[in-house]
Amino acid sequence: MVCKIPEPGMKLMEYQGKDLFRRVGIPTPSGVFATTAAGVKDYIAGHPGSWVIKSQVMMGGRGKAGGIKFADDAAQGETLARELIGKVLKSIQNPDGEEVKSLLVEEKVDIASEAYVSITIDRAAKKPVVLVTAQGGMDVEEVAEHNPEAIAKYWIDPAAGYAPFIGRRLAFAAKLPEGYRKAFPALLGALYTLFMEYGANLVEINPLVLTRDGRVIASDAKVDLDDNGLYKHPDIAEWNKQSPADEDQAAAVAIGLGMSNYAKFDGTVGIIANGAGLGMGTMDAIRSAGGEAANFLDIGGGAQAALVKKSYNLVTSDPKVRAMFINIFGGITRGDQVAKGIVEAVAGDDVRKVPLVVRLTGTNAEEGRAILAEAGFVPVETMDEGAARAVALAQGAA
Amino acid sequence: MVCKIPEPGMKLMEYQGKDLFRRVGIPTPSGVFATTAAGVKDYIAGHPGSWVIKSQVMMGGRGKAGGIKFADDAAQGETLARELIGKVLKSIQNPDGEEVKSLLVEEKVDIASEAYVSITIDRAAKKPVVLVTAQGGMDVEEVAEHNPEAIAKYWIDPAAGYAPFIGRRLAFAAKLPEGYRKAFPALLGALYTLFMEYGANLVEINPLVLTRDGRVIASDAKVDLDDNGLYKHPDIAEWNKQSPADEDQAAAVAIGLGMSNYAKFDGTVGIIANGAGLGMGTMDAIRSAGGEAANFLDIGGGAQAALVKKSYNLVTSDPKVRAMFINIFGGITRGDQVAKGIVEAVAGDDVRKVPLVVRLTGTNAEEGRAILAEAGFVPVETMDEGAARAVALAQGAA
Amino acid sequence: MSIFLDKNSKVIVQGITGREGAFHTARMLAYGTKIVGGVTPGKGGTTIESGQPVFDTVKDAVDSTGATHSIVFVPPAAGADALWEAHDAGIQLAVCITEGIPAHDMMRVCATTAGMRIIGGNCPGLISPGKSLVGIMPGHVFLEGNIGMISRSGTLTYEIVDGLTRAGLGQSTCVGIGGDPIIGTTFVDCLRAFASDPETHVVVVSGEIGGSDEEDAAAFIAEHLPDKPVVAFIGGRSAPKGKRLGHAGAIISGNTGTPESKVRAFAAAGVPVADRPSQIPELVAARLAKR
Amino acid sequence: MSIFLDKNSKVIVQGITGREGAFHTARMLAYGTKIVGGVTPGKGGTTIESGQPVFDTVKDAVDSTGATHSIVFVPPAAGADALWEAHDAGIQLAVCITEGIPAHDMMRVCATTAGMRIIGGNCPGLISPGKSLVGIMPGHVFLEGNIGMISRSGTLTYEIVDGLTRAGLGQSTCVGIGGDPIIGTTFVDCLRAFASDPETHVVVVSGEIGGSDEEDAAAFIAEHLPDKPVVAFIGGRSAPKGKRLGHAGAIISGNTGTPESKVRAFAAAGVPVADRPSQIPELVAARLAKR
Repeated sequence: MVCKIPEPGMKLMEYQGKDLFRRVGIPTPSGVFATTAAGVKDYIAGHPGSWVIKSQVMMGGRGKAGGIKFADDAAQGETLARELIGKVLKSIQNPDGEEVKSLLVEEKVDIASEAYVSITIDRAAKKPVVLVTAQGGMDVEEVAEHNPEAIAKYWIDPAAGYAPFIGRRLAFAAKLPEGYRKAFPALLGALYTLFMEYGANLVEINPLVLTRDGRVIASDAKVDLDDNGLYKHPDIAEWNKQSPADEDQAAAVAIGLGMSNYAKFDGTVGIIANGAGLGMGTMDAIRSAGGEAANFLDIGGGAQAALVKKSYNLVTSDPKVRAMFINIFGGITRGDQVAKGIVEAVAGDDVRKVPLVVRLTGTNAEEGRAILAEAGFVPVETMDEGAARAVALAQGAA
Repeated sequence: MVCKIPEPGMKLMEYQGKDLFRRVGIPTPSGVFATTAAGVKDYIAGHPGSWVIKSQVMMGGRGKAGGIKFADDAAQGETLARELIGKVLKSIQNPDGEEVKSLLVEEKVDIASEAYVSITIDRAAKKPVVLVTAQGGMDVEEVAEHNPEAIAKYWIDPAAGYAPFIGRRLAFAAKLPEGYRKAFPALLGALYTLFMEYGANLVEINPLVLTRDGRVIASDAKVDLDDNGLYKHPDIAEWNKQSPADEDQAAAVAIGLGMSNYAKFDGTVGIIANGAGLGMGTMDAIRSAGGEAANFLDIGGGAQAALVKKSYNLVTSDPKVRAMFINIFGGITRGDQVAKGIVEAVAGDDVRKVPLVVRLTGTNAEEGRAILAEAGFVPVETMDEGAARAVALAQGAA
Repeated sequence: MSIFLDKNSKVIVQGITGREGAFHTARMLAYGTKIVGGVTPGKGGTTIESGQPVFDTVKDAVDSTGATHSIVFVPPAAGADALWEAHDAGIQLAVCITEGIPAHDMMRVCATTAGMRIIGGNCPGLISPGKSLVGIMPGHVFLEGNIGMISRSGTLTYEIVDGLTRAGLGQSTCVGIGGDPIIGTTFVDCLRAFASDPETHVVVVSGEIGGSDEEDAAAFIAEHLPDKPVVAFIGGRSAPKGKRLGHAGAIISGNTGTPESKVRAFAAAGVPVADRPSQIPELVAARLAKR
Repeated sequence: MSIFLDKNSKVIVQGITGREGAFHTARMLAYGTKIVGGVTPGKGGTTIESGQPVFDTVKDAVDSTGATHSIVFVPPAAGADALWEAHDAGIQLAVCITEGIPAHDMMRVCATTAGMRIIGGNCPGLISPGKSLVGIMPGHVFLEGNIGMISRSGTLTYEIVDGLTRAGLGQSTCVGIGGDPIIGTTFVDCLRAFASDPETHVVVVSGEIGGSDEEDAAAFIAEHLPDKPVVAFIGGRSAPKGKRLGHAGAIISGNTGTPESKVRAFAAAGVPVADRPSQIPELVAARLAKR
């Protein structure tokens, strides 16, 4: 879908990513996850020393936004935690801000060096690709822009899998300090295991810290999981249900759609289409006709009447929607089912009725058009025509 | 090596095999492992019902040998366990017998059907091969002989790994009763995981029981692990140290050889050679010369003097040995090291001295022959000559 | 001529007795596709209403029918397994309708099924109009002819083809390559096949924002298709710029996947890009006229 | 001519600064092998005493030297990794001296290194006498000539070759295929290569009891080597019959791996089998005389 380029996924918070790190044997700093200032206080009281208190948020740039603090005793920890919890962090990447709901308290390690390592999917190569650079702790995109030869890459053959030479080669190619070398091949192997076993779109450690006492530790954790693979790990799928990262995703899942089948935008024309491509094409057609889409909604293949009705209600629950364009080209989706759903949806008393334009063709279109005709709807012939009419209706209703 | 065709391995007892089964998720009967009659009594007392008491031995045919009993209460269990522990079971396969040291107490399941499944290495294909037949509970070799088409086979590509269709196809091809079908693909996948992760030469479930209440359970477990892969599983390697399955293996490992580098036979000529091939060739030469080898001992590649000395002592610890033929053709093994070992070995007061014939050629042979000459040995020129002389010495000494 | 599929291709249906499998089997048969059987484990030995035999395994089906093509209708969790089974049984081309097969399963499938062409997953399939349909496309929209079509999206394909057909521009083969992150056959694979098909005169490439397939296709066209006119469309050009997936994504390909970069790439390859699907027929007609 | 290896083959040594690696590198250089460098992670940028450069990775070594051949001296736990690294770097032939690589690692290696020939593991290597030695064989035993030699055992090879050389029967190439359960190159692979080498006039196959390689070799000879005389030896014929590995082993190949079955197979293929290594030279000479 359009809004989650390159592919939809479930982003994990740092503390969740580190949970997975520990499952596969990647060293992480010692510490505790806390949702209250008292929890932070108690932990530091029981474990005297210097601690880092890190806000658990999805946004980038949390350090610059003041989301990371340092505490040397329990009282200080409590004070800082109280400050952070409930605070809304804002950064350039995220001007709206994100509220801090939980914290990660971690040992303050003595840093000798910071590296960067990630594995992501190269769609074109159909392979996992590993990126490593000795310039950790900073934005890797900047490294890529100003110093591209500092980034070492390796495409792993999924048939052969990971072998330690890959880690060795990358460590040498990226000129990682010697202290990394012994630990790195096994650590990257564990990261690859996580990537494949848990179906990650991205696993990233930035920085991967070499401490002055010679340990190699994942100081941060960024993990984005392919939602198509989540069924293999019901415990992790549960994390997402508890705190959905994205309201649109949650709304889509709630009515039985895929989590990337719905997204809200700023326009006034509501859209329901079958297929992501037709959905995007419909948005384009709305813009060509001088309007703006209020949303993207793909009912997917083979949708039944009940889903169409729920989708109608979801789209119209956005008060910005002034008109609706339902654009169906039946393949695996059958026109009669869609028509039935439309009729049922609009028949209900509990729905907000907006001017509706329907375009229905393809598989079982005749049957569908008959059902619509019986309910008093006259479908349009083409997408361009439907888009134009929907834009006119939305603007007329404004 | 010669005595463990097709390859050397570490055989596990049933209860150990089932431990691995449980690690990968293969269902096994409920029960307990016991080394005392009291243990059996206590368990049955705590878990009333019908129980099978199975002697834990390596030999085949333990059922016919009286090693499996049934108990319906704790007192009966105790009596039977007392009978079994310490008993020496004898079968056609094992006329010398094997002492029962431990027992496995297991639920008596209500059997609807018995199948057979195994995975082993096909050396020629370089792939794991799966065998499945619906005729479980009996000797699969007999099935192979009398009813070969009842055995379904599949060679797994180690690059692609296991996929459920393999289990489905085998279940249909072997005509397993329908009750197996749902559980079988996942169960075979778990067995393949065990086979690859633990490096098994053989994993075999015979019988794989379908119970009347619809469960599919591994009623027996035969696991033979590649000793070359044991280093990956130190906990399992430890099992073997606690109770070595084979005295020759244990003796070889004790002096630092591979577990299949030494085997004792019935002849009178002791042999030390470098390389399994030359060792076998030397045995053949001894027989050609009219004698019989007392052993096979391969000191391996690159042997040092100390190992040669220990090997000498191991071979001569067999009182049958009347003469010794050391046959070295240096490649990675260096003649000077071997010569030094021979001289040191024979120089000790703590060794049994037997007439010794040495043949030494190849890498650093000149240096080696010089060392031997200095100590008063005159090496022979060829293997045939050495074999003939060693046989003559052994017979002369008889 | 056509690519990948002709009227003699023998096709089996994996999941033939399931809801979608049964529905589309009937439609494909009605279109004239040579469906020689299907697979549903446990239903081996039966037949479907129209008489085609059902087998327990793909191997049984291939051994009995000589099928070379397969179409897969199974749930996502069984998708990779179905493709491996097809490959193992000697199937040459498998169309994977299933949507949402985990990307990591598909990476492994693609790396271990050498010799079998996979179309999809999450695709509408393949049609050589007038000859054979292996997919879920509405056959009546298509018309036999000389336009090749490749599309990432299913329903957008129908939209575009509908326009072509109404304009009398028939199609040689239409391939829906699928919308999942990892797919078996790319634009470039299809372009390569069309390049050596003398009866395909113009090729329509219907892409989307995201990824770098379109840029790769443009580069391939510039280098290898000097004599085969191509027309393109990019869906989703009006979409607000989405959040990026972490940092690493864009660095690999050096490619942003934005509509601008795709339009630019096609323009550099001499490929006109339609603003709306409805413009495609005239662009195609113009290219045909120049031949 | 020779197979697999000639005087221009550029060779690198994986594990060049280790005890065995260093020792045999010196011996191979003394024999005349074109050793162009070696690999020891962390020692990149240094050179060994005789001046050859050491690299951190096989890729660096191949990129700098153009090496096509590699010889592997690493511990068993690192063996599979070394072979994968060689394959990944574009090495065409890797000789694996390492003994005791887990069989399951080797199965995976063999399944994922298409395009690279692996000799071994647990083998003495490869020699084309007078041209190049990539292995741990004692070079002085060998003589340049027209006898091809293939052997499962290392030291038995030297024994047999020693006899050939003393009888004035030189060798084109001798391949020690290795004694581990899973090896990269089999008797049949070598026989196929010798079949198309006009300067190999007779081939000696030195087998062992166990497995079915010898039977496979005999079948191949009968079918594909009508004009290339072969002489065989089977080691271990006097060994007491060993315990069998479970039940499944013998069922797969329908083959017992006994000396009798191997002798029978060779006899059926018209291949004389020597009773002792010392008989081989006369059998070879007789076959040469008949040419």
